[in-house]
Amino acid sequence: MIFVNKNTKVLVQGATGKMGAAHTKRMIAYGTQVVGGVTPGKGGTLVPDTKIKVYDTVKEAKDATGATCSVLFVPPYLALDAGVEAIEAGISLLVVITEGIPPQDTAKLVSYARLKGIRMIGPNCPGVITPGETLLGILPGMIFKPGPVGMVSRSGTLTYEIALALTDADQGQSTCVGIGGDPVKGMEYPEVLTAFNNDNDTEVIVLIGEIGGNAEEEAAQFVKQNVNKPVVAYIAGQTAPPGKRMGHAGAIISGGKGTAESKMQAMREAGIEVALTPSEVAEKVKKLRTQLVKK
Amino acid sequence: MIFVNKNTKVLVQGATGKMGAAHTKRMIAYGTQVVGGVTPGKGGTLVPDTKIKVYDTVKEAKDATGATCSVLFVPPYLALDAGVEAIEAGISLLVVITEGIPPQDTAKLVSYARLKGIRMIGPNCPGVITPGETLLGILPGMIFKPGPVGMVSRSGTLTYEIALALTDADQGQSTCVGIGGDPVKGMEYPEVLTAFNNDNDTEVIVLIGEIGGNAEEEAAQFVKQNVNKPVVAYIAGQTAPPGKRMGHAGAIISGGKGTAESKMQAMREAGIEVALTPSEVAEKVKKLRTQLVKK
Amino acid sequence: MQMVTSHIESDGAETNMNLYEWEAKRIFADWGISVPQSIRITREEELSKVNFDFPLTIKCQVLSGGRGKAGGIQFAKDLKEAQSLVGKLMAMTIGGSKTESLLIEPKVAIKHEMYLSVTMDRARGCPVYIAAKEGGIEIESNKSIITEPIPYPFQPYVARNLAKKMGLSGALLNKVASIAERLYKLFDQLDLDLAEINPLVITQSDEVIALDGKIIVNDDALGRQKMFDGWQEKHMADLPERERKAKKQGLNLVELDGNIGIICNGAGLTMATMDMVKNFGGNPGNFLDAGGGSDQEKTLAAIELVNENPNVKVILLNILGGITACDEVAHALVEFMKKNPKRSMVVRLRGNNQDKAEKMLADSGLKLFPDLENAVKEAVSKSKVAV
Amino acid sequence: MQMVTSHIESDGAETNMNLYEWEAKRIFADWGISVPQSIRITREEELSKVNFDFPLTIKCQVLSGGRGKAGGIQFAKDLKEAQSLVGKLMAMTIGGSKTESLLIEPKVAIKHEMYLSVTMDRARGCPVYIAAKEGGIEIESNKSIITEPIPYPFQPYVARNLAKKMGLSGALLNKVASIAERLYKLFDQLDLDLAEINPLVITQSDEVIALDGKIIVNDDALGRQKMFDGWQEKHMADLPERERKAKKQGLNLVELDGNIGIICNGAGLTMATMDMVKNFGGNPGNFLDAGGGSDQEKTLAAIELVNENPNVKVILLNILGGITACDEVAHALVEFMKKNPKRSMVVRLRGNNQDKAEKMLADSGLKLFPDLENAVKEAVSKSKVAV
Repeated sequence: MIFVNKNTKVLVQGATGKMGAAHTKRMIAYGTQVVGGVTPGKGGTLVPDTKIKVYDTVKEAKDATGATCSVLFVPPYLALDAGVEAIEAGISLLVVITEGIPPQDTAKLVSYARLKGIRMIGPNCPGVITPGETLLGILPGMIFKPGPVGMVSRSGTLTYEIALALTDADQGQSTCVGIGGDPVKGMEYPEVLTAFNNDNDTEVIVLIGEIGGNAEEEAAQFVKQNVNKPVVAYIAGQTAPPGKRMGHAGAIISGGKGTAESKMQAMREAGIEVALTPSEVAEKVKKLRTQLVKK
Repeated sequence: MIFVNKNTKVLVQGATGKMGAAHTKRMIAYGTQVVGGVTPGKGGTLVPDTKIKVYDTVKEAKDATGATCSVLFVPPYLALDAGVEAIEAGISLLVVITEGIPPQDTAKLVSYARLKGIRMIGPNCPGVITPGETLLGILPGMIFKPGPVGMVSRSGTLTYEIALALTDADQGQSTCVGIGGDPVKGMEYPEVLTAFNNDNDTEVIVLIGEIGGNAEEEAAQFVKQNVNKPVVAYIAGQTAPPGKRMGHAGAIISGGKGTAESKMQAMREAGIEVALTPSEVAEKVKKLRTQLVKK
Repeated sequence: MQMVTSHIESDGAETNMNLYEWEAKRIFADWGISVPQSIRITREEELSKVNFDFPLTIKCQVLSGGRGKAGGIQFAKDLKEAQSLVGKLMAMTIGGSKTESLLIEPKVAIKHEMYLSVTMDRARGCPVYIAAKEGGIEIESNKSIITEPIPYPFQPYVARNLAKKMGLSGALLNKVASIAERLYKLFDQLDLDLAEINPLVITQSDEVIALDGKIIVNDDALGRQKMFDGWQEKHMADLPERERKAKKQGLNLVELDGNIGIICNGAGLTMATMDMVKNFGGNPGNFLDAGGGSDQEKTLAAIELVNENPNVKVILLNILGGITACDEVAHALVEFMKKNPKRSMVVRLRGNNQDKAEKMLADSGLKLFPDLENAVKEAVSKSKVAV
Repeated sequence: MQMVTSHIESDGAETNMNLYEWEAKRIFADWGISVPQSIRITREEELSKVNFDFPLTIKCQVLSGGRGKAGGIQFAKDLKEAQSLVGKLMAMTIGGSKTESLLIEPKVAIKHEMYLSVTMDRARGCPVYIAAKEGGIEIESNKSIITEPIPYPFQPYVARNLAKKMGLSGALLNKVASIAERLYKLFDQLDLDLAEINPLVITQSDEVIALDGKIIVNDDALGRQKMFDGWQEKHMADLPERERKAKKQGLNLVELDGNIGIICNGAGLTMATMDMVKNFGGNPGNFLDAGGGSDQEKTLAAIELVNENPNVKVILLNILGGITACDEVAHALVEFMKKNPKRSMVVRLRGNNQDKAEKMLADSGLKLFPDLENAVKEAVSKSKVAV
């Protein structure tokens, strides 16, 4: 497992909002050590329907609880401020769930995170789960199960679909990291791939990509040079028309670049197995693991 | 000697302005390795009356010359930009001569310098001289001579006066650092004191202060705890009236704080010899050195 | 002189708010970037307002590219010639985009053309300058193109480093650096996806001016960019009607030419569903991402939008409930089926509150698929049945 | 209710541009910080403009502190009482500062008083918040005072951390944080030395408003703060005439009560020269720093300014030529001595171009001292000779 485990102490920024409160409850139900919420002006209250204390500032919450991670559910225009607050308070992993943050703000937040050497996942991401241990974000915990498959993805629900296929095929997961669908983001594939490559609990890596940009091409190159575990990839948007943004801000084929075909080609050239459907991902993972056992 | 020596390669930002050009010539005459000037739009020309090439950007100048220091003579409202340019280009010592930089800009420049771990001297300072080796700034080289006295000062011409007294008394100087008279500055006394304390060429340290703020009180405390070489101090403004700014933006006795008396008191309590006139500084230095020889 | 209409494609160029040239130039002027004198007209009579010298440049104001090649830029040596052009140009539709007005400028005496833009660099994760000393050709294939990442906080030296890298010197270096500084500032302050000057020209009198401009405003920032309040409606004029409607409802619809209407929650899953439909021999009629946290109301709006498309024979609704609760979706379905009992639908529901949803839909006659592949196969097979 | 007039002393408070309360409050309002309704008047008849309820607070607009204690703030329960106060208050001079106008506000129903300011922290080298939950007393001796350094670039959480540290909670925390955020932004954008709200009050209706305000603008920034163009003259009204004149010429003059006029180049050296004059039994008549790089013209202006002071018996000119060249100073001296041959002067000249200067002054009858102590002794002795 990477980044998070059952000992990870987690703050939730924006825990008293509708979405923040709902997912705080779900995280607690999953077993996540949520140690505090942060909402300015609501300090001293509890996150609705929980026993989790709300603090006014991250600094106060961190001092009181020893949290090392923060999950952000704050509204998009407040996310830069809240993220920097967490970074400056000494948080070492920031998971930004918020969708719709203007790219200028994201770029600034990323520059702060890099400067301080902080891990930042997202924005516009489902979060990270180490099945059976902890869940930070909005992933539906019940479709995951512990196992040796490391998952990294730009997508949300598509990740769930593939996790479901893996779980149904009895291929449990070590950790699943949703890096988010925005063009500018904190964590890119290589950082997650490196972590999985060094993780004893991970045997096979599943990389889920989509059209737009060239992150998948770069990830393929990275895998070729730095990853010695088998990788199975799935790329969404094989039939997407060029020039149209497919939901995610990042999912657009621009000037003939960023097609699924180009990405799948790069993956294959890097020795990565490319699946065409979610269930094929599970099949390929299963086959690769059998081969590993034989070796 | 500290910070600079005859091998130090120096750029001059604003070298084509009236003051920049005049002092570039004087620095070269002193023996300073001025390797380039920087003035945007003047790239390809020479600094007037010299053979020093002018570059458009610090990056270009640094790449071409291998300079490690930059002396700033740019106008006050351009100093922040020019200083950050030097820092981002990889300069490791920045000497800001410019006077009249708004404090907001200075504070920002200082924050950049700290972030990158760059030495920044000034602003509104005469610069730094290692007599017989190199001169960065506007100090009159002819009144200094090589020797074992390390000088650090918030003042300009007063420093020259005391250097003159030292030189006249045959007490040459290892290095003299003018940290500048503005309230917000890059280098404070402790950084210079530490360097002198660790410097084999320095036997005695002369600390020149003035009214305003509490930098001298803090320096006294620092000397007491960290400096094992003898220190002689001189504080200007013993007869200054409270509430009036005496030339320097920093030289003001506010609310009964920052008086010369308070500073001299702190110095004496830290075991520092306090002189009341420039010539007394020289006398005390001479006496202390005789005592050192005896030990 | 060759007019240049190509531009750097920014992420989301086709859906974020694209401004007309005249709007971009007003913004440039507000931020201190020189643009030619101009008037904007829609009728011939307004030519009387021209208060600068002939010959004139008359340019169709359209949101699409390829204007120059399509004849949307014309020159007039005198009033008579201008009069004869106005009607023709106003009637033009270029790349599906109707001419909104005409921008009339004195024809500028050009010494040299350059290219300058600021956009977001997804690989570096920061804004970036893109520039070329030699403009005037298709910018994406331009070999003299250089880039310069823009760190935060910004200081003007970055613009000078850019100008230097472009190969400029002397007064020209300072002029271009000053424009680049302003261009970044407006890009940042107005939350743009793209601020582009193409061409940036040096005139015969050695001024540096923006001869054409393109600005794309990031949709996510419209809530805080008060100056664009109310602009969005007008700038969606070229979108197909249902896509425009979807956008207003916060749904992401892209219409395609097949007959299977696809609705999912989440962009990746929607694309994956499209891909599977195609792989199993079907033909997607649209992409509709109802969003990760869509509720009853939003789901219903999504189904109704797809239902309006006459080409769609069967609707495939694929919901994997994570944030979206299955029962919310079931509510929407019940409501929709009441009004449209004959609509051919395939529904895959799985995830949060799946049990509740199944109970609610027990009487609806809808067959629920827990498995995606089976659902897709069913939809494809339904799409091939003659009605 | 005790009115609070004390404030945090900022560096250079006495020479940088201090604004009137009414000006500070207009700026606060422009930046979104609530202030009471008000009108500003100079004559009794203008009381007719009052469009809010009695009782009123009437406050002298002066640049000095200590206004409350001096009686510069009065209350009027009705128009008649207000009328009787206007003339009296307008005639007041407080701490040497004439009343410029009167600011009239409704008397605010106060629930609680706090203190909030932003200034530059010389020790930390960055801006700093200074605040206290319990205001209403002398702020410099206030034990509840807290500070919070402000990193660059600014993000609003710093203001929330401050409000938290002040001990605030709930809606009040957010209100004060919002004011603190605005206060920093205006401090930064307007290049202030001090932006102070004292008291920051919570009203009976739970609004948080700035009841009094103090702003000091940094002189070095006046060249780029266009909104303050032309303000400086008016805000120097309380300075002695020659100090004002010096300031306009870029000279730094502080007049003292002795009879030895002191002119040097450089602030430290000028102070050191003053100190020596005093140590050798003399009495400085002024501090005049002509600046590090002063030329002929500036030096002449400096000598003439000191010459105008009737208390000065002898002028001690101490120039250690670093940037300042001795011959430039000699030129000024020759010119001055031509017009004022009888002025008693002691000149110490040393440094750059000292030879040239000596030659030029050979016929002037002035004795030049290369050594400072001897020059000071000579000046002190001359100051004691009866004229």
